[in-house]
Amino acid sequence: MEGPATSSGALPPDTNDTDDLTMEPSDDLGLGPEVPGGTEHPLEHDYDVSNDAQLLRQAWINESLTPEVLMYREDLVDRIRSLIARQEKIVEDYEQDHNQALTRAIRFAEVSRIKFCLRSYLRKRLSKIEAYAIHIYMNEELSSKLSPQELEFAKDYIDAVNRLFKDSILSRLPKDYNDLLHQSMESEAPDMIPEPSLDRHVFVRVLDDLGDIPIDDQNTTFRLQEGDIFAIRYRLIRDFVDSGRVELV
Amino acid sequence: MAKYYDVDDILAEQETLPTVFNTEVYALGRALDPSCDSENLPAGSSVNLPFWLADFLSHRKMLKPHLPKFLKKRLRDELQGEAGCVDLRDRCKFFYELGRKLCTLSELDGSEDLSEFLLNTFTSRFKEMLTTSHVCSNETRETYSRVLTNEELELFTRAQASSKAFERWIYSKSTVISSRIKRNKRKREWEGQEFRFRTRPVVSA
Amino acid sequence: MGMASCLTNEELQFCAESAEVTIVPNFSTPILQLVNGEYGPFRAQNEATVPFWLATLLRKRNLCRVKPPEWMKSESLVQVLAAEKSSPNEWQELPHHYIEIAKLLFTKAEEDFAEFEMDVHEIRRLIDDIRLVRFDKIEKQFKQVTGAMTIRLTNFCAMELNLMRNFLLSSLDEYHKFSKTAEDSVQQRQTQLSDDEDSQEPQVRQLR
Amino acid sequence: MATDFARTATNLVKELKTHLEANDLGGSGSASGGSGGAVGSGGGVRGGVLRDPGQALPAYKEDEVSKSAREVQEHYDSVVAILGAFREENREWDTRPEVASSVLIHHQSLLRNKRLLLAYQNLRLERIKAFRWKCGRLPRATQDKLSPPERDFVKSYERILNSYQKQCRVDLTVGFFPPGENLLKVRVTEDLGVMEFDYIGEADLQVGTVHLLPHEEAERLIIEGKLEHLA
Repeated sequence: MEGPATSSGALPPDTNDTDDLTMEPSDDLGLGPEVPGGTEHPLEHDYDVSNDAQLLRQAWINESLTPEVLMYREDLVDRIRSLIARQEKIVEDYEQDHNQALTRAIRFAEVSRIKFCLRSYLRKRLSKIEAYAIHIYMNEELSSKLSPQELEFAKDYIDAVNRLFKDSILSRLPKDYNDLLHQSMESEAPDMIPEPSLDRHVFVRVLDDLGDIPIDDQNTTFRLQEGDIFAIRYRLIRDFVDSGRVELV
Repeated sequence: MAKYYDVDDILAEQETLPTVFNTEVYALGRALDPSCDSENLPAGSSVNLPFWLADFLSHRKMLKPHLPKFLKKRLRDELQGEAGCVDLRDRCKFFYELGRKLCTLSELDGSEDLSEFLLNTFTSRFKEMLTTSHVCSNETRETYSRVLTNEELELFTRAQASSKAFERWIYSKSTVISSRIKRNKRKREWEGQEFRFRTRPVVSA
Repeated sequence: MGMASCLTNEELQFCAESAEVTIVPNFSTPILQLVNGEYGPFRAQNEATVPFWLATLLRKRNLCRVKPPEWMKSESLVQVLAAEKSSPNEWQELPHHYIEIAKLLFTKAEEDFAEFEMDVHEIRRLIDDIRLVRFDKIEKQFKQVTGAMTIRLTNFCAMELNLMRNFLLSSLDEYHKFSKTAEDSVQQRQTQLSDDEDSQEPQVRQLR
Repeated sequence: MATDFARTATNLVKELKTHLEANDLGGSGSASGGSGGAVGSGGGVRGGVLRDPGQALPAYKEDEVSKSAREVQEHYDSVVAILGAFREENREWDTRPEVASSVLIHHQSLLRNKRLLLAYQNLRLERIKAFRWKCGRLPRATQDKLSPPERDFVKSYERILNSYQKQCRVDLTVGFFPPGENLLKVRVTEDLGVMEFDYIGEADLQVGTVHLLPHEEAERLIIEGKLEHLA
C-alpha cells in the first residue's frame, strides 16, 4: 500500500495490522439510543432521521430556516454533549498510539461534524433570540422554548441593549417619550417590540400524512401528504415543526 | 409595531404625498408651508407631507390625503401597457411598500383599486425579472438597478447572489475559507487585542 | 425584508456528506462503531456502506474505491433526462442531494468510475444536462406564480430549492403582503363607516 | 416643509445605511445567524473582502444626534407651551381643532424622531455585533468610532456571550464553516510563535511557513487574517 496521500498526518495502518481499525470494546462507547444505522436506508431516504447526529442536523436546519425560535431540544443536546466529550477523550487518548491513527482520524472527523452542527444550532438560536429578545421574554409560551442558559442570555441581552438605548438616545428625550417599549405615554400597549414575521414562506417536507389543512379564511384547504415538498407560509405549518411532522428543507 | 426598527419601513414612510388640511393649524404656518404668510396655517392649505405624518393626521380627519403623482391615473395607464421597462425607481424607491401603506389610508381618492393595480404591476414585472434574474449580462444588471423599486431590486439582487454562489460552489474543487478583512500591517491596529484562543501560545515569537 | 433564512451551498454539501455510499475497501476490520451508527465489518474487496464523509476520508488515504450509486449509471440518467424533457410539469425522483453527491464523487473519486465500468465524462455531461433542464423548467414554472399561494414542489432537490429560495420565497412573501393589504383595506373601509361619528373629534385627550 | 420636522434624524439613518451597504461584511441579518458567510450563498449580496476594516463602521455622529435631540426638545417645549397656555385660561385645548392639529403634529414628530434615532443606534448595534461574529473582536480603528455607551455595550456583550458559552461549555466563536477535512493547509501571514493545537499538538507558526492545522482552530486564525487557507 502507498503511503499517506493525505494531508491529515494520520498514517494509514499497515494492511497486515488491520485489527487496529477495531474500535475499543463496545461497552466503552456511549452511543445514543440504539437505532438501526442508516445502512438499511437507500440513498433516496438520506433525509430519514434515525439517530442523534441526524436529529441534531435536522434541528439545525429547521432552526436555520424558520423565522421564529423553535423548542429547545434539551435531551438531544445533552446526549450530543456527552457523546462529543467521550469521543474527544478517545481522540486525545490515542494521540501517541500510531496504530490507532486512522481510527483517531475517523473519530476526529465525525466529532468535528457533530460539533459544527451543535455550534451552528446554538448560534442560529442566539441570533433569533437577540432579534426578538423582548418579544420572547415577555411571552411565557415563547420563553418556555428557551434553555435556561438562553433565557438568561436573553435577559442579559435585553438589559445591555436597554442600557445602550437609554444612555445614547432615550436619556436625551423628554420624559413622556423616553420609554423603550412604548413610543410615548399615549401608547396603551407596548408598540415598539420587534417580532418575527410568521407569514414568511418556507420550504417544507411533509413527514407524515397531515390531511387537509386550511390555507386561508375562505375554507380553502390543501392536502399535505407524506414525502411532498411545499413552498408554504410558515404560519400554516408552524405547529407541525416542533412535533416533527414536517421538516424544513 | 413589529417593524419598529426596520429601516426600509422607516424610509418608505418618509415618502411624501399631497394633502389638503381640513383644519387650521396653530402656529405652524411657516413650518408646514414656507410660502404661508400667516402664523397659523389656514384650513384648505395644500401641503406635501411625509407618509408618517399624513397617515396620522388623516386618521384623525385633520387633512385629506391625495394620491402621489406617481400613482395618478396617467402613470397607471402607462404601466398597464409596458410595466416591465417603466422606471419606477425614479418615481418612488418604495413604490409597493408605500403603495400598500396608502391602501390603508381612509379618504384617499382612487385607493379602491390601488391594491389591485399594485399587484398587477408587481406580477408583470416579476415575470420579466424572473427571466433575467438568474442569468443576465452586466448591462442588464446596470439597467435594472436603475429602474427597479427597492423591493424589486432586493429580490433581483438576492436571485443574482444565489446564482453566483451556486456557480462558485459547483466550479470549486474545495472550499477555501477567507478572511473578510484585509489586514493593514503597517498600522498595527490589529495588534494587542486579547483574543481568547483555545489554542494556547507556548512560546511567544 | 427581514432576517435572511438560508443555508449556504457548503452547508448543503455538508448535509449531503451524511448520505451513504458503497465502497470497496482494500483492508479488513470488524465493525466500526461510531456515533452515527455501526459501519462494517469491512473485508478487503467486499462492498460496504459508509457515509460520504467517511468514504472521502478513506479514499484520500487510498484505503478504498468509491462505487458510484446505481442512479448514476448512464442508462438510468439517460432515462431521467428524457423524462425531464418530455414532461414540463413533472420532476423525476432523484436523491435529494443529487447535485452535491455528484460533485463530491467527481472531485474526490473521479478515477473510481472507470473501475466500475462507468464513463465519468458521459455521466458528468448527463448530470449537467439534467440539472440544466430542471433549472429551466423551474424558471418556467415559477412564471405561473401570480399571487400568494402554496406551491407543491415534490421531488425538487436540495440545491434546486436553495438556488430558488431567496427569490421565490421573498416573492411569495411580497405577494402575501399584497393580498393582506387588499383584505385590510376592505376591512378598514367597513369599520370606517361604523365609527365615522366618534372620530370627528381629534383623539388626543390623554396628551398632557 | 413638514419634512423638516425629522430631517436631521432621517439623514442620519440614510447616510448610515448607505455606508453600511457600501462596506458590506457579507451575509445579511445578524451575523451570529450562522456560517460566517465568507463563502456564503444566501444574503451575501455584495460580498467581497472588506478592504479597509476601519470603514466597517462609521464614527458615531454625536453632533447630529444631539441636534436631533434638541429638535425633539423644541417640539416638546411647543406642546408644553400650548397646553400650559390653555390650562392657564382654563379652556379645553382639544375642542379647538387648529390647536389640536398643531399638538398632534408636534407629538407625531417627536415619535418620528425617536424612531429614527433608535433605528440609527440599532443599525450600528447590529453592525458592531456582525463584525464581532465575522471578523473577531473590534480593531482599534473601529473602537475609536464607538460612542461611550456603545463601548459599554461591547463589554457587556462580550461578558454575556462568555457567560453563556461557559454555561453551555461550548465555544461559539469558532466553527463557522462546515468541516470538510480534518486538517487545513495554511500559510502563516503573521508570526504567531509556537502554538498548541488539538489533535496535532504543537506547531511553530513563523511567517511564510505552511502547516496542516485542525479545521476549527485554523479557521479562526484565517478569519482574523493571521493565516491564509491554501486550496
